[in-house]
Amino acid sequence: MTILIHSETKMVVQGLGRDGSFQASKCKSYGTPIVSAVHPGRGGLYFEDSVPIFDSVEESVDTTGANLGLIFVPAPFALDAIIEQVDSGIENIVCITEGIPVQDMTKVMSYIEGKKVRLIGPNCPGFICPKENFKAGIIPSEIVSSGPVGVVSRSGTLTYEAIVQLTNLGIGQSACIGIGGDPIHGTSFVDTLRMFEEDNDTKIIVMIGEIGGLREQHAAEYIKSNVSKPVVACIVGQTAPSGRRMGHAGAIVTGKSALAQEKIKVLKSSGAIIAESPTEIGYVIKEILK
Amino acid sequence: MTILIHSETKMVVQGLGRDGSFQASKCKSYGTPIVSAVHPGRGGLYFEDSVPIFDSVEESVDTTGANLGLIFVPAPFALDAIIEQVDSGIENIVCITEGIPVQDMTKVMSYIEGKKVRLIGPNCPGFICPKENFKAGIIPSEIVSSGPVGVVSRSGTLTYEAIVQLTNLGIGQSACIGIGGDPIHGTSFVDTLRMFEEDNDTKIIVMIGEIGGLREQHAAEYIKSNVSKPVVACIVGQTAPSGRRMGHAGAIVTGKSALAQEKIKVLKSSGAIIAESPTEIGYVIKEILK
Amino acid sequence: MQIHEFQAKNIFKEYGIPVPEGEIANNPQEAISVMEKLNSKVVVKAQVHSGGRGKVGGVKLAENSDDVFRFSSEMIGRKLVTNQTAGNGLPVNKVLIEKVTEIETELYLAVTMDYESGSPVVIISTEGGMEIETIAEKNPEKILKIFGDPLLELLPYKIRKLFEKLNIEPSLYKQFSSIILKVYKIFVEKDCSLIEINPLVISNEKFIALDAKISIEEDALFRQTKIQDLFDSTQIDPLELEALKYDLSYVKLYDGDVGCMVNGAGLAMATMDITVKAGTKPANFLDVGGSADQNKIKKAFEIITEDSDVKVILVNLFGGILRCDIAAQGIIEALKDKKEYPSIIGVFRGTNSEEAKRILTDSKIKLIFAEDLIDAAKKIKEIE
Amino acid sequence: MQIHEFQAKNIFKEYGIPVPEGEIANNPQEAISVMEKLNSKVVVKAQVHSGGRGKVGGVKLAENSDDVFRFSSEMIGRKLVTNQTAGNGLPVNKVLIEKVTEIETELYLAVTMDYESGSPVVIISTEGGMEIETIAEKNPEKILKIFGDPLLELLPYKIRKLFEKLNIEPSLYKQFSSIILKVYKIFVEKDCSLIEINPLVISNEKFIALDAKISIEEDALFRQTKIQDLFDSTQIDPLELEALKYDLSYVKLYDGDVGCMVNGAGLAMATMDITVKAGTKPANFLDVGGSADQNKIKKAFEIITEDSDVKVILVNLFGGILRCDIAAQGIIEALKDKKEYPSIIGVFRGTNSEEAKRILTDSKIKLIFAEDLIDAAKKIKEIE
Repeated sequence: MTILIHSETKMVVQGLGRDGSFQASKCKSYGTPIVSAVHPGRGGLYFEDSVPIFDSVEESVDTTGANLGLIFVPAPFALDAIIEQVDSGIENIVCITEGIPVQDMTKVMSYIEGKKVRLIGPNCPGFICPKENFKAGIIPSEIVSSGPVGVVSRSGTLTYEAIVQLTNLGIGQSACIGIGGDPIHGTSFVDTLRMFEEDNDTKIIVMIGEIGGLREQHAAEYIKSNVSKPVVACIVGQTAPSGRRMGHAGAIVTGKSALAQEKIKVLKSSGAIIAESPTEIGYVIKEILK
Repeated sequence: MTILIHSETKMVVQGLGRDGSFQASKCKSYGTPIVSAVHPGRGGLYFEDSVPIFDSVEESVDTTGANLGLIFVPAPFALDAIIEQVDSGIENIVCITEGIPVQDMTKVMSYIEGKKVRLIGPNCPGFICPKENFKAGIIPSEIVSSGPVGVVSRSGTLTYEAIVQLTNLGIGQSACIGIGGDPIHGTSFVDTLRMFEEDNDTKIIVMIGEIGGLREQHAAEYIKSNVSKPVVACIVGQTAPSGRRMGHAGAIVTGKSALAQEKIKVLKSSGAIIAESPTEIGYVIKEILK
Repeated sequence: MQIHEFQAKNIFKEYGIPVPEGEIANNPQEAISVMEKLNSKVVVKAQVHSGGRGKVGGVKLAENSDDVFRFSSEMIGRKLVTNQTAGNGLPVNKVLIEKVTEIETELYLAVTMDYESGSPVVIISTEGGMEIETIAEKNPEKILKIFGDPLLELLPYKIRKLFEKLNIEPSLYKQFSSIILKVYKIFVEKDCSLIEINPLVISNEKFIALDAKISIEEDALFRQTKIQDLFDSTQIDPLELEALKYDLSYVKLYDGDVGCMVNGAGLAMATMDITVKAGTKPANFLDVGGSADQNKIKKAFEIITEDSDVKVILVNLFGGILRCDIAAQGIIEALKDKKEYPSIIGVFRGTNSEEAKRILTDSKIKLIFAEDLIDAAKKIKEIE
Repeated sequence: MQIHEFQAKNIFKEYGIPVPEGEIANNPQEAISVMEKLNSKVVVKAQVHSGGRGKVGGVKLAENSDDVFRFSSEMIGRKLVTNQTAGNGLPVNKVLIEKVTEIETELYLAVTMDYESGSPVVIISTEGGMEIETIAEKNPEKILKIFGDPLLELLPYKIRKLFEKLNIEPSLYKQFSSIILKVYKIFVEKDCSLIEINPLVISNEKFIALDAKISIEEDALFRQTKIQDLFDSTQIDPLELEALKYDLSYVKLYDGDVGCMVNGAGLAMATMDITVKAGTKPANFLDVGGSADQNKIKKAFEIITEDSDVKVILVNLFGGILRCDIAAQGIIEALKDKKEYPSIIGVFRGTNSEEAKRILTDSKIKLIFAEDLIDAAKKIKEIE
């Protein structure tokens, strides 16, 4: 088993709207053990004729033993959903939802501080473990393949870009995880690096960062003293102007340290191998694996 | 060393108003190591010519290494003071203040949950350890004497009543602690029983409870399965009418379990020895010690 | 601190919680005008700080203006004695005149502080209109609860869970959730100790708060300045009112005759217990507090002596910050101009207690000293 | 979302934060009436969504009505270009006329979200009137910070600590603390991303907010309905405004000529980077989002083609929920009635990408396909 899951991991999907249903279906057909879904008002019904739907997470956990939650509920209700999952004892929560108000996320983060719970996201594509055919999120399973590379990224489609390159070059992935584009978020680069470092299936790590914040700097510090495996890092947004938000709420240059160049510099000095552009990630990895 | 203190315990007193100054002075003359005081606007001055006063708890901790806080600030500012102490890393906090709004206390309790901090009170007389000449609070040192009895109570003057009886009968105390009369409070009977059970200097425990809440019930459960030392328990408020608050915000009969008789019943069945009235505590203890 | 139903309903309106149309009336004439304005059958509700009004004629249905005149005449100016009032009942100074509401479903809704969890708790029951204590005893399974978190707003998922157990038309969820959130908000923002809506009814697919009870936590009144103005001194025993002014913790007990004056709540309770052990009954609980001065002691002692029920006075002071000699001066002051007063038994211990005894002995006050509470109990018995 | 200074000051007033006496004027005549009403020398302040107005004539002191007429005439109807505006500057539609304030002390005060700690942070500096970036560079030690807690109100002890470092008259503490608490309250209650008062001045022993800037977090606008009404579309680039309507994440860049249309923010940034690597410059950032439909793609493509700076268009789509064939239809729709348009390079991968290529090939649109971003970069070079 690779990171984040174990043989007893059972997923509950919360929020069966258009995207939620579509993506849950994809996760299920990929092989993910979805034991239940939660959608208020649809309790008693079944998702795809086989997965029981509950009105509340608590009922779902009590009845099906779900221990990993995947959240698709719209932004205005996301704080409620995340805390409902925390209060119900879910230990790993993946929140795909985009556009959650920052203050809601600061409350969530303060609330879970000290509690035994891991939040991935929000505004992220979730994660996928090809070897175990386990997918909690929206990363297209068609592009992944099983292998030694752990991929972590702040972005969604950009991650796919990297995965496609790897797969096309015949290089598989141990796990791919998107930690999300919001400035206030759960699992960090550092958390993921730690997991990949400890994971036997992962031999090499790809980290795709971007402008804004200090996440990459924290990662660099961690890599320097704690990561023995090779890390290939790439930072996008080198051409983004200062003070304008590049889509992701977290992708905004607000000071020197938020610049791509600055991040590349510290990552380089931490021992990470820099891929100048995401288009080069595959080739850099191939070179290392030679 | 008995409960709550160790050889490196250093006290900071916060709030040098009329009562705070008076009581801090009493603690000091009793022998308590008061290393600093906090009173905004008086930073740089000295309390009783020797104890440095700081404007903030943080400065006080940084400069003097204080690790036990005694709070006398008025109720409207008590939440602020307690959290200031918590944020400054004080590990044991005694809050004497009476009349703190319940909602402020619920916030404080939620805030410290999971943090490495112990709060005693509020609305309590604090504690005194006769053998170590250590007093953090307002229990008159004139009435205590060193010996084998650990005293814990929800009340102030009633505790003194019990202490005087013991001292007059030649029976000393290992420590006396008042956990306070408010319904939302820090250290509980159970916490104190645990400390007394673990403390070598304590041979016998006196527990003075009152009407209202379920604290004595929790204590009874704990006594039953975890306390090997004799516990002499007394409950006051047997004659209090239902629905009226007897001074202490927590001393109000709101249901059957809040009644004195009910509490006496469960304590009795837990193995505690019941003193029918606080006036009998001394004699009951004397009998046991024979 | 309690406030009146109409005041609570005004707060409800401010927060957008639906209440029946209505207005307050200070006399029967006003009651008639309100009824005319409402142009409907009305309910006349006596405004006193007590529940259980319905059973004792404090709530009446008026079909016409004759009714409304008669009922409000009967209520205003009288005292209402309910199963919740102590002593001689509470005076009715105003009546609330409200449009009659058709009731489809009755619920009980309350928010209070749960001391065990340290969180506000929302309590709901489908047995609206009944007293919650009765439901708790007979149908405890019909009482549903959700707990707030002191550091977070009340989360919708908890309200949804509650709603699902109530068997109410799903289309009413939005209204329901909005009312719960608003009641909870009032509870938090106004530092309440209790908000009770009994019954909360459904009428023509709309939730309406038919009754409203709000109690504010005394310790938080300092920051609830608007609520302070709603204080109605007529709803409080005059002696308790006097005690309140002097920040004395005093509770009048209506079936005893031993007046107690003590410092410290625990010791005060113990003192009451002792009087009962002595075969008598306490006339009050009175805690003068940890650091009472001479004036406060004087006032406290006056309150006890003014209570005509009191036949014996038991003073039990344990000097700490409070100095016994100062307290003795306060007692002497209180009795200065009194020719007659009940027998007094005094226990003085701690700071300056000897001095206190000397001062009292030197004064001409008749006071029997006791060594401690046991001794005091003995001496009470001797007197009675 | 930004709002105007006068709107921010209205919110300040609502919360009890002192601001100079003043009123808004839509034309020079109104400006004169306001000055007459204020009966004082005034400051005329151009209302645009930008700081740095003072240095470019957007803030002027008027001694008399001639001045006020002249200054407001000069400002209203013109565009103001500051060091913070992009493109051709921002139109001035209103001026704020305020009584002149005597300044004793100038402070800088801001509340914003600190992403590192995940808490709101209060920033203060004694270097009021200067831009915070400049202070941060030259005198970082003069910037003081305290952090809030997302689950608690801002605690007084933190404000006290801040105040003690400022060397301000202790008698002003109460005012200071009240202003900090109120600004913090606005920040929390209005879901702000930034509140800036620069300068916050002391004048005759009173704190006054001379300037006011409030930005609201876009993601929270759905629950800030009152703030939504303050939106001023004239202060936004027309293309960005158009994008906003269709919920497209679009940023106009003023020095490039390669229009980019991408799905996903990270991939969009990478696409921009690639255009630079190819020796050109992006004309925009544009993320159509994860699940754009045909209409949204059409609109996005129209926005790019409407930008006269754009010489080449680079489309980079990675089909997921988004289907490439649907996107292709959107592009075709957008170009349907256009005779001339820039060269287009298209990278289509993922869901239904082959179908997309077929559809586009079948259409009469001139579009060069590229295999991936590297290939696309090569082809951009070839074109330019």
